[in-house]
Amino acid sequence: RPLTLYAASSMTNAIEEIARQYEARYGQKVITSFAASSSLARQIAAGAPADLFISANTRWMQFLADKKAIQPNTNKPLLKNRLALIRSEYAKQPVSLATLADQLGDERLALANPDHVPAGIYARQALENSGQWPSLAPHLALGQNVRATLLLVERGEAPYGIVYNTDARQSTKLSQIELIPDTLHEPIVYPVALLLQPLPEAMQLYQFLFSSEASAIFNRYGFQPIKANPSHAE
Amino acid sequence: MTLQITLEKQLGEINLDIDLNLQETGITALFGRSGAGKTSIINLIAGLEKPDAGKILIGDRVVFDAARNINLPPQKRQIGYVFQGSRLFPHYTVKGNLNYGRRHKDPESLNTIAELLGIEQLLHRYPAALSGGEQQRVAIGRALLSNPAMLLMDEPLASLDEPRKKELFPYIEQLAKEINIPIIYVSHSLDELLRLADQMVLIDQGRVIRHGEVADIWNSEAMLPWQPEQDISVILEACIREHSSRYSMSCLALGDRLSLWTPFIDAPVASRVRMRIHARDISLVRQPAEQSSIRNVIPVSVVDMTSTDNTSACLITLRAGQHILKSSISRWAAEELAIHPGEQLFAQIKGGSISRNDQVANLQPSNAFLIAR
Amino acid sequence: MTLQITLEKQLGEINLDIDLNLQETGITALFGRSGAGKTSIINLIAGLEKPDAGKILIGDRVVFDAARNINLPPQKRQIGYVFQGSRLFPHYTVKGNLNYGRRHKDPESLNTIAELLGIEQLLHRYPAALSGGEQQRVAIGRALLSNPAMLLMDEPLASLDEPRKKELFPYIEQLAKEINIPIIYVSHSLDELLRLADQMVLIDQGRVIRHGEVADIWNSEAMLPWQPEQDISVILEACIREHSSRYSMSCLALGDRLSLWTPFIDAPVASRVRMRIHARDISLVRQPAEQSSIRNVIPVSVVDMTSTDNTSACLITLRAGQHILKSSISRWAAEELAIHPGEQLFAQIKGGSISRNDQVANLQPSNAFLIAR
Amino acid sequence: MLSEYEISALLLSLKVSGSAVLFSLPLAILVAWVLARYHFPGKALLDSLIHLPLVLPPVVIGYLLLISMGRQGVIGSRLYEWFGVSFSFSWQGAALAAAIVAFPLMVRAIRLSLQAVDIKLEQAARTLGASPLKVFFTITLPLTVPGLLAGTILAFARSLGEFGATITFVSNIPGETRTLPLAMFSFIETPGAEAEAARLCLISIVVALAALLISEGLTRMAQKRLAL
Amino acid sequence: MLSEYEISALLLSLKVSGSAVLFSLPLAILVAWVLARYHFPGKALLDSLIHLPLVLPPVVIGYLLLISMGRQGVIGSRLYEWFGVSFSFSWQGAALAAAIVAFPLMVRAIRLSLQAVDIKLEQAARTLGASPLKVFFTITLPLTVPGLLAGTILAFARSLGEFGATITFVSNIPGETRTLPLAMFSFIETPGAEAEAARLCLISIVVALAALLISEGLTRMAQKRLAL
Ligand SMILES: Nc1ncnc2c1ncn2[C@@H]1O[C@H](COP(=O)(O)OP(=O)(O)OP(=O)(O)O)[C@@H](O)[C@H]1O
Ligand SMILES: Nc1ncnc2c1ncn2[C@@H]1O[C@H](COP(=O)(O)OP(=O)(O)OP(=O)(O)O)[C@@H](O)[C@H]1O
Ligand code: MOO
Ligand SMILES: [Mg+2]
Ligand SMILES: [Mg+2]
Repeated sequence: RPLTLYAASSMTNAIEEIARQYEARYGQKVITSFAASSSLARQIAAGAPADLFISANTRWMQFLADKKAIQPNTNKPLLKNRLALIRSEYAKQPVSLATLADQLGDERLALANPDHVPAGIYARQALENSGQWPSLAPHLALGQNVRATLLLVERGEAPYGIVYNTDARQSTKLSQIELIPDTLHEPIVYPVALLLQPLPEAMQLYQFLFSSEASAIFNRYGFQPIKANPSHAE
Repeated sequence: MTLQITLEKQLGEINLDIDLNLQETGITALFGRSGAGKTSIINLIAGLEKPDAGKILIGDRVVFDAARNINLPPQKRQIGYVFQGSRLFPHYTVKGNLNYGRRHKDPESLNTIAELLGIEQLLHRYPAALSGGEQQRVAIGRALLSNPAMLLMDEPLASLDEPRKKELFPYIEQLAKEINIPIIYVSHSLDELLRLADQMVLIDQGRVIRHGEVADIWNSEAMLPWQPEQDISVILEACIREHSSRYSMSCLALGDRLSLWTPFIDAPVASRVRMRIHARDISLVRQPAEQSSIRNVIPVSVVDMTSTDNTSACLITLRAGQHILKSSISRWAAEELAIHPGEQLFAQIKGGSISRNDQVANLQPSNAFLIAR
Repeated sequence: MTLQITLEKQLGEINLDIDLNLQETGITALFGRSGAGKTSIINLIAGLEKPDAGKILIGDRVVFDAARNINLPPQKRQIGYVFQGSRLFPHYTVKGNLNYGRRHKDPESLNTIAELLGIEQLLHRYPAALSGGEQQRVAIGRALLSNPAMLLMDEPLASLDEPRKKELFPYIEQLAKEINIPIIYVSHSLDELLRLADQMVLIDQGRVIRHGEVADIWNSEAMLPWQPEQDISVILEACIREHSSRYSMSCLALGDRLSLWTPFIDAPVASRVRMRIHARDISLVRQPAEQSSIRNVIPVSVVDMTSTDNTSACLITLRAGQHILKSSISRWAAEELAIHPGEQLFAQIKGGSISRNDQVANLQPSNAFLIAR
Repeated sequence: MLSEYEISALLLSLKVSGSAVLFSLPLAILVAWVLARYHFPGKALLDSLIHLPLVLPPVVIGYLLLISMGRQGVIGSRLYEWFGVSFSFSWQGAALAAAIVAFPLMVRAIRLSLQAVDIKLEQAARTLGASPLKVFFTITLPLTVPGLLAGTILAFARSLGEFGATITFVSNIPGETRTLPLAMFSFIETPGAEAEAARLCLISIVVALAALLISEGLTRMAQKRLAL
Repeated sequence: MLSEYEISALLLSLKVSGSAVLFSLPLAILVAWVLARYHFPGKALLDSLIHLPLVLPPVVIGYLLLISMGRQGVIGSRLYEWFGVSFSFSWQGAALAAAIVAFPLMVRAIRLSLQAVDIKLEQAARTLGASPLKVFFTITLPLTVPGLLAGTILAFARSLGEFGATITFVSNIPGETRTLPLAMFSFIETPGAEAEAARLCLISIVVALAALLISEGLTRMAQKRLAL
């Protein structure tokens, strides 16, 4: 049977490309399934037939580790990402994190839901650490995921938003993308892990994810691959 | 009030082609077989259907004119319509139904009509809690209270069973007496026709066959198809000469010295009544029997006689004064008595055989009476 | 085949409490007012409703017994049921409907029944394309073809208009003649009763009032409420003495030397027929008129006379041979003739006034004839 | 018993679903009427269009709403310019999304009920002098009440459960657009918050059951009244 | 004209929705029958329970399905143990999700239609010797055809659009569970892929329209045949 890779939906494009590369290289089919990290994690806990899982945050990976649904020693950070403050085409004034609260006025700041969406959780940390959270909190529009949040800004519903840099870079409808200093929040880490009973070839794909070929692709989509030595993961 | 109708309409295979000019008040019966087009005609008058061509005038109001592209909607035609089923509104009380078509909801006219129709006790019930006959009376009241210039009734009794019909009959008779707007009454019941109608229009295959006084049309050959052999009858119209209160009988004047005794008719002397006499109820004798229970023995002359070979009956047309009578006797008797046209005989008409049912509406515009029952 | 019914059932306000023992083949009429419980009784027999208590035996099969907790479902009772509306299955053709209840679908019996009912031409149509009368004939055929041990018919003609009724009548008469299973026929029409039934059961308020021969019950006072004053009649059962082919008449033997001439009856000499004679069609004389069109002048003795004050009529009960007749004459005539009980008179009965409609089913088990029309 | 958070979500859900149903009812009646009574070219197409919200995933509907009715949307921008009306991030937007998603169910139920109204009663009313409008409001509509109730409750239930279109169109704003399903979603997405999600789920179910039972009762009353 | 990807999603959607409808039809008929013909204590509750999938957000339904019918689920594990049947992450699971979400719509339409069948015809069939089962299959069911068609098509349309329960229950696996809405979602999630999403949206609409039009035609045929 082919390999099955579950990945957070914010990685769709990059993972698809890497899967195709892998197929070409090793002649083995890879099935990819994209959904919210939460859905995927719950499905894996319920016995989903996946071999590898890439989560958009460490929380859901930890959830699986607690349930003993992954091989703990294969749980490695794969990528890092950055947050970006974005401005809609429809918003005239350039914006910066420092002046965000003032510039917002009656408008709303689009944010992924900080209750559960990783991007939202990181964004809240950044805003708290920059001291703006209290004044911004009543002016938020919360998306169910990063993509929905980006959409709100793209359509001009909200003039500004905070999303992953990777998503922001793929959009053509933004007039400004300003990276938020990664000192303001925990590192944004995408961990990967093998599940309990993967196909033998799963390790090969696991290692391929850390290869320079894959890194190049990740880079192209704005992710920052973490150079770890996957061979340690036995 | 006149009603002028010139209409054409294709109804499935039947082509309705009507040219009618009703000058009359009172009840005009539309009579004809099932499928003749009766309902269609009154639907066209009411505006519920649209003619293909033609013109409809009610009084001097043009309600439809194909040439001038006039087609008043039903609610502008001021026509009351009592449908075959009662079509009461199930979500209104009787009172609500009665009030539906009224502009001025004064209580007097409501009470008058409710009394006329015997529905005073029912005003606060819902239609579902009424019997079929009560429903139909409410429907009539509802139509009347909408203050129509003309009333259309489409077999208002047809959906009712026999006892229910009997119950409703008097109300309609009463109605015709007290309401003075023209009524068009659709029916294919001979009984209703005789008791209610002043004028009649005979419809067949979408065309008007006859139109005129009920008695004239009844006694014409156009009505023969509706009168089975054993049911042939004539309609007499005559004035009441005297009453015998002792025997509960009344005497009709058929001619100067010709009288016909009938069960008591509750109408003043001199009023004109209509009466149906079945051919089978008239027997013929050369000499009156001396002591007979038959009250009416009238000298008549034979006008005509017809018989068909494979039946036992022979139909004799007789003249009594200005009136025509018909007698159905056996061929055997006809031969034995050697009856021939021109001959003078005596007709025996059983007084009791003129049933109350056969005494029908007064024809005078005065609307002076109606048989009580 | 016998049918024994002992039943109790509460129906709204009416308590159905029936104890019936039908021994007969032929048609038994259940007769009574609307709401008397007729439909309920046959629904209980068919198993469509469940009695509160009691027992039903068809032949020797117990189909219901409250005490022994037996309650056969309708499909096990082998009872054919013709409903008031035809209840044809709209998604089957006529043939499909006819075949629905058959186990052995042999074409012969289908064709026989289809011919009997005149529906051979309709086999491939759907019910929606049939007239009301045709639908009802198919429904009858369908019930017959399910090979029932007994046939129930609930006012099979009631939903039809007059011409449709006329069309269906002969088929049902034919049926009673050719099918030899017992038929229970619900009706509140006097006409149907007279023409079709051998036995009758009079139901009122959920109880059996009378049960027996049609003629016996008809002539009893139990039937008076159904006979309006002008419609009082007696039923005679008599044998045919001779025919006159020349005059298309038949002679009935009322007694040794007593004869009654009627329009031709299409049945062999000596067969027994039933005949309805209206009281209004009998007049009385002391001496027969010499030259009269009335064929039947019969010596009678006065048995009884009744009259009410506010009507003109007087009802005289007469004896002619073993037969009882009734005559309705005016009070005036009765007084003038000074009629009193015990007296000998002559009754004049117009031959032509005994309409064909009034000559009804043969009563002999031989089922030898039925009036053709 | 209920936390403030739950009460807020519940009240909002009731407001959103209630308005969705109330405001779409007149249009649903109109559309159902047209479909029930008239034949015209393109009728099948209109009928199908009305069913579209049933066929499309709610997220797509939310997306389409955003494009058309959003602040920069084709229609939404005009509405804002001309009338100052904006659905953005407001409970009205949530109601709009709910109304659209529930619309086909509402129309279908009302249409069936309208088709069952006896046209003969309407004709009778016309001959009694009633204008078509009076006929509609005094005869047709009252006789459609059972269908209206059924359609309304069906639509209400569907609105209560609406999630995808709402969150996509008007996002998740506490007190403004965070209805029961959106609150539920947040908990489901949070590891270990199953209990809170279950509580909200239960609240939803109780509300829906209550609504269904009430409508059953009302329908039975209406039918009894009409003796149908 | 259509890409391989689109064709695969389309065929899968048809397979999933088709099976969902076909397999839930008998149960829907049974439930509709019980609701239409019997009165029993708790009937209102059963009726309400059947409406639940309408009220709950699909994501919640998917979550409940995962918990109960997943391979580790209360019911799912038994099913797998005893019959070797598993809904997990297979198109059968997607069909199950679709069936559950569409069930209330199907039951409602069939129930209405069953209520309209004249019990007198069934009585007539009984007196002709037909067992209750024969009556049901030869009289009741054929006369319910218009309602069955309506219910089926409504359920099919709803199944076609099902997203939340599916992705939560059986994930988003190409060729196995990635139906049209899930494929659409993937594109919507991908920045700049609006055109592809729109194409899929159009395909969905065309399929649904076709299904609706076909059912209209069939219904009209059935009604004509029955002369209703
Ligand atoms: N809309 C229509 N389309 C086609 N045929 C029609 C239409 N309306 C009526 N007809 C036909 O026209 C004829 C006349 O119908 P109508 O109802 O006027 O008859 P009627 O005289 O009232 O009969 P009845 O006494 O049975 O009520 C019938 O043959 C009927 O089938
Ligand atoms: N299920 C029932 N519940 C309550 N009352 C009933 C029920 N069925 C019949 N009845 C009542 O029982 C009485 C007898 O009804 P049934 O239908 O047997 O009368 P019927 O003699 O057939 O009358 P018709 O000649 O009008 O057909 C009526 O008063 C009716 O209202
Ligand atoms: O892909 Mo995520 O887990 O919704 O940001
Ligand atoms: Mg008519
Ligand atoms: Mg009955």
